[in-house]
Amino acid sequence: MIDSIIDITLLTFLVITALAIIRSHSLLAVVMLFGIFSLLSAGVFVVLDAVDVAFTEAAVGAGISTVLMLATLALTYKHKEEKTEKTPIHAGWLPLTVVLITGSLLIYGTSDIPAFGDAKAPSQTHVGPYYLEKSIPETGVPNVVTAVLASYRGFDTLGEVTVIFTAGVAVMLLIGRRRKTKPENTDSGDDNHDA
Amino acid sequence: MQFIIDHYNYWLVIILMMAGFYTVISRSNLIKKIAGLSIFQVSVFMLYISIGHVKDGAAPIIESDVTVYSNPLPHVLILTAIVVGVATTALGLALVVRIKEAYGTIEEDDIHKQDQSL
Amino acid sequence: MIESHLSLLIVAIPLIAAPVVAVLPNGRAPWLFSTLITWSVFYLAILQLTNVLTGGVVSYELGGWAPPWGIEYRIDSVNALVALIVSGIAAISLPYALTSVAKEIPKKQTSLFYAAFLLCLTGLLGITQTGDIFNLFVFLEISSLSSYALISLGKNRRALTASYQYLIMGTIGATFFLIGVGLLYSMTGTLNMQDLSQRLPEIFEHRTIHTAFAFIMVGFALKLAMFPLHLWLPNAYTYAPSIVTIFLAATATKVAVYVMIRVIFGVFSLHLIESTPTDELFLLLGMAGVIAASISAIYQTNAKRLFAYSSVAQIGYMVLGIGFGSVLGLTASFVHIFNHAIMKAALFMALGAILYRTGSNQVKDMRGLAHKMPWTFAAFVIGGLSLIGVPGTAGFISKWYLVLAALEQQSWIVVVVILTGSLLAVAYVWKLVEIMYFNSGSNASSKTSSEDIKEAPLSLLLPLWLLVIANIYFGFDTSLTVGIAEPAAKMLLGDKP
Amino acid sequence: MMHNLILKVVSKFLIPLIMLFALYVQFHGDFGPGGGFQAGVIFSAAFILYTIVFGLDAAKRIIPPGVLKVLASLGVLIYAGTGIAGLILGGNYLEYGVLASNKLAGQHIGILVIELGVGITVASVMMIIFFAFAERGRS
Amino acid sequence: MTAEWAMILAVLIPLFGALLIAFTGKKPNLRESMSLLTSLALLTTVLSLLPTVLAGNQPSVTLLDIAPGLAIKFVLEPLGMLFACVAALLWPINTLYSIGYMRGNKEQHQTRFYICFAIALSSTMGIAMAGNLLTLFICYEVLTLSTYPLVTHKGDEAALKAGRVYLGILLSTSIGFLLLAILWTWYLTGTLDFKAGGILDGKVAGPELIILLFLYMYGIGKAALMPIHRWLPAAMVAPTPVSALLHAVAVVKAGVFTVVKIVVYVFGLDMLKLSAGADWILWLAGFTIIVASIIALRQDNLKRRLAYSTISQLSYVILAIFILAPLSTAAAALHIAAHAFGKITLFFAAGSIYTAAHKTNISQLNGIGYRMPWTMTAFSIGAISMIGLPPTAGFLSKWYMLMGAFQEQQLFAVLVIIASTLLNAAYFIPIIYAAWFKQPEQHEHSYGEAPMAIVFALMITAALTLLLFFFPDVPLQLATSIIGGQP
Repeated sequence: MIDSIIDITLLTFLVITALAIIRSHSLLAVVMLFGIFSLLSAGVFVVLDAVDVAFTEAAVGAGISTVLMLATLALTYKHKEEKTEKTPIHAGWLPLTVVLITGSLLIYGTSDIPAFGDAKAPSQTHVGPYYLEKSIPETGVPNVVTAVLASYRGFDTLGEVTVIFTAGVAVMLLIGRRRKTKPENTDSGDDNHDA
Repeated sequence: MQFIIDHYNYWLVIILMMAGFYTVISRSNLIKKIAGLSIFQVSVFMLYISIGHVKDGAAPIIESDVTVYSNPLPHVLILTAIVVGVATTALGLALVVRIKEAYGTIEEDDIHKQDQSL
Repeated sequence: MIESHLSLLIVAIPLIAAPVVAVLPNGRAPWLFSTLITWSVFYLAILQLTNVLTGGVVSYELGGWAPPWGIEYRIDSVNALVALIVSGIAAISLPYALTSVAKEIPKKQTSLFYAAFLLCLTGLLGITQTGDIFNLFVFLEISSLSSYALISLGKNRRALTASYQYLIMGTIGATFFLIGVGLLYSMTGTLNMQDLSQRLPEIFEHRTIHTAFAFIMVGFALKLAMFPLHLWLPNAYTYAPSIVTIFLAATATKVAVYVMIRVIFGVFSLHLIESTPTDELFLLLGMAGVIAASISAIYQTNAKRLFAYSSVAQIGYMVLGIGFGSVLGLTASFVHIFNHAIMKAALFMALGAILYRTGSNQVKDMRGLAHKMPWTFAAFVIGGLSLIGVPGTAGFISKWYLVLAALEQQSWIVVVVILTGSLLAVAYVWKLVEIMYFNSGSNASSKTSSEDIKEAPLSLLLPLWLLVIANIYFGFDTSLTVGIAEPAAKMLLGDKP
Repeated sequence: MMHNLILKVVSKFLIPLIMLFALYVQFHGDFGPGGGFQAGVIFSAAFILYTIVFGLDAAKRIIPPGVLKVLASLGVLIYAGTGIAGLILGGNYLEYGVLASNKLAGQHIGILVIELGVGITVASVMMIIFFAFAERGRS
Repeated sequence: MTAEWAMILAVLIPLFGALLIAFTGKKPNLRESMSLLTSLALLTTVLSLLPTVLAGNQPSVTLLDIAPGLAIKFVLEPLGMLFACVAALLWPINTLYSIGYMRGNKEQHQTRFYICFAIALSSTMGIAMAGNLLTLFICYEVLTLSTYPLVTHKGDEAALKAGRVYLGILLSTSIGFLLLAILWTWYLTGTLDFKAGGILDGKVAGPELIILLFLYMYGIGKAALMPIHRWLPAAMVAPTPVSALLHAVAVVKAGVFTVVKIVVYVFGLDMLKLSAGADWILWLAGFTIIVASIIALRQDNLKRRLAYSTISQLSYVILAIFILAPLSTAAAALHIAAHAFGKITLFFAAGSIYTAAHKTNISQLNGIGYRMPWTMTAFSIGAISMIGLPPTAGFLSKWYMLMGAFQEQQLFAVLVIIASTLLNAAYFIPIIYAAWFKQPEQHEHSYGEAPMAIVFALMITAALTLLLFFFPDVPLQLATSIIGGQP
């Protein structure tokens, strides 16, 4: 019970933060709020017994991502100029409708999903329990998450490392060395944008 | 009432998702788009973790005196997904920096104007 | 040893090669190394296909853990064929790359460029090979991230915005896919496609399943630029470096189509499609895509963008094939996946050669090129004819099966749309052919009127012509395309006629 | 900021601790939360802190970007290589059981090694990215 | 050499010739002789096949199977033999003529010209010997594409426009209609092979039949049935040898040939006769004949008048075939040959006038007969054949047509033939009259006959037009054996 109360509180704070992010025009505030958002979600993960995830989210979301965003802000705005976003010119109703449709579809979709925390849900009875039982005898690793991550689904993790490596390569390609001469746009400049 | 207890978590998570999704597709500022994208993803992670949650379950680290654990699989998937997320964010931000250098702005509308005026 | 681990090696080899290439010194070494890699992968892919055709479905347990607990590679004739296409295109575009990249990519970046290229290949092959739906997501992201980087390397600054746009769209798509997978997991508790397909039927009525299906479909519709979610594609293809456009246009969208087919028929089933209005929707969007994209192709002033729109139209044909949900329809889709890969690769190679010589892909700058670059021009014409679907070319075979599938369903409107699409293709292909063929109005803008434009170098012409010949060859010998596609389609539909 | 003595002293004092913690997370992943990825992030965090306090050049003197690139590749290769080792020893790809005489020991070795690979790649890539952004900042 | 090999050679020789021409492109004399040699080689090959077919057997060869039941396949039956002979016979003559013409007018890109010409001939052979609809369709499209560079030979704005019309109509009709019709046929019958008595017999009826027939008739744009005839006048921008190719040797002939072939071997005369779903084409053909003739009447440009004459002459063939009588079918086949000889003569003459006297309009031809006696004699013969008077080939085919029409009591057809004959006379006689009996204007620059090659070529074709009248046995036998022997 106490869990779910904390859970609700955290989620409510998250919603507030998210709305604040949408509303605020100061990018600095947006980035800071984003950091808070990540920390809060890490909290949610803890409440939902996902300690590893919480740990990672805290380190990555609140840590790396936020730092990177701050760095980008520093790079894209001059030192003194106040970092605010412009309000988009195009009408806001289209995105809103898209979001509302998607959201309602999700609500509809989750309306007969197994109850939250239900121990008899298929997800808890099919593959999951196997790991809990077999982790120790088969891999000897008490932290089942590590066991699955590194061994049962080790190939996913290899993929994950490759993704990180790809990101490294990509960033080196993009902003790896000193600023080059501005790219010219002689060729194919005047294209019409009809779809 | 029971229905609400069973689903409130999903609903709140969905609201979060949509908040992020909305930020991505409605904003003009490239950095804020990225932030929205991350929020969208993190909320989806919460969806997974909620699916894996078992009532009064413990973190899936085997100990002698615990019987009920939460499902470890979603945790694993999300660990991977988080990494993918940060990778995307880094790449996106790098692109933003380059766009700023090339266009002198990071507002989508202004960029569009420049491309049209060519 | 090779034999038993074939399916894995096809992905592992480029994966391991990528970090090696990344640390190689800039210059020719990275190119040479990656060329060898892609060729060996291509060879393995051929081996794999023959194995599957003779020995039937191959299952490989990664980490030695039996599915559904471990990740499984599950190879049947369908993904064996797609793997062949992807690796084949990679193998043929790398020889082309040497010259083209040297011109379009700064020398300092070559090693990283080829690393990214190999990573993209790894991702696409991983998607193709895997039988685990979350593993699919991971490799999807590998291919996506690398292609964002590759596209952003275009000379024009708009390559950056194109890449950013693609990044946003692609990530949204991937996240939608993730949501769908999560919902599926919540209902079934498994991620293995085989396992899913067995556990899904009894819970088809659940709203959650329908929603999951919808999200996965939308996610991949974004990835394969299915009309009307195609807006990222034209910019991406137009401003990416030639070699990247060649590779992505020929492979990326194809793999996405494959995944869509796999998910629809391999994970869910025809039953779900027919119980929902999905098939009608696919036919509708397919037709809309063919017509709308073809028409906007006609009005493009940039040849690359023109063919980008044509790609969207061609994807429409594949979607139509899916929409029929019949053996003939799927056969048509598979055949077109293959044929479109070789024809689009050829066309973009021709454009790449022109860009190499004239420094422009603007239509107006191509006036009279036929007389300066006759071989490139000839290749271009044949590729264009294949795109139109003129008999004697691979494109004709695709059209043949598509129309047959439509006739089978007695859906005349689709027949009309397909043929109209061909006619529109005549319009936009011939628009270019004319301007290149007729020297009239020697007021041709600066670049091409200058006399110093020579025929493209052999290193560009050879791969180009190899593909052109393939286009003609597969217009007559369909034992590889149809011969594989038809049984594959039957298998996916559970021998449903 | 470069002349803020307290900061320097504190961080001089702090950074080793953070790195120690990183190592702990790296190798304690089997028993508690954590593992290669988190460790890598923390390790890089330590370095980022160092960079912020002592400046980019100082940081680069300790780990030149070239080295980072090699390390990033190395991590992936360690991981993928473990898989190949599995192949050579007659198992499937990434099948750790065959790495040692008995299955459990093999699993232990395997997990340890690949977690190391993860840690190295993550740490070095994070630093690469941060350096890239910082580098862009000057000039 | 077996008949099968001869058939394959008939397709390959022109292609090989094209290569030779390409390699010898730098030396005009060598190039032209190559082209001439190739054409003669082809002629001998085709003629070597004649006895086999006259003996009543139909050699067939399958090159490759594209898909189960879908093959690239050649079968040589009498009708195809006739067409092949006509084309192969006229090519050398046309080449001879081209040499004179292209040199006489100092045309550009002659190598390309001869290469495309050879490829066109190769695909024509393919059409003539096609064993199924697919093969025919492929060759049909190759013919269209290979003639495009010929039509746009001049490469100026006008040529570009003409090329657009030419390709636009031919390609879009063939892809939009013909391909669909073929696919439909495949879907209905599961085969595309040409079979005596038709493959669609009993497979299709009622409105479906009419739609299918429509698709075929308008899918074959080369038959220039109104209103999709516009490409033919448009293509007049091309040099005269090309016009000859289009009008006599290959293109339009391929069109009507395909029509006849499809009616006889895909639908089957009997089925069409029973299900009166084909009458509307009879009317359409009649309409085309009359209207085209009337338009021709009002053209002053000689080549344009000839072009419209061709349109009406083509519809003769369609009319004849859709009378659906054995006799008229034979007449249709015969008319393909007859018209070919006559029309090529006329175009050669027109070209010869243009080359020698640089005249293009009929109003300028007064008294030209004395300046260019050979040319104008040939012209007159051709014209008479067009009108259908003895002693020319045209009479023969028209005669059989009429008989067939009477046999079937197709009064409409009879009327159309008679009326059009008068119209033909109305637009040809004046030319002949002006040429021979009117006085030339004064103060006119003097000119004589056209170059030797040209005159020689057109004399041969004129002679052929006459010969066909006196010795009709071989073509007649071929024509009649299409519909099973009876006269």
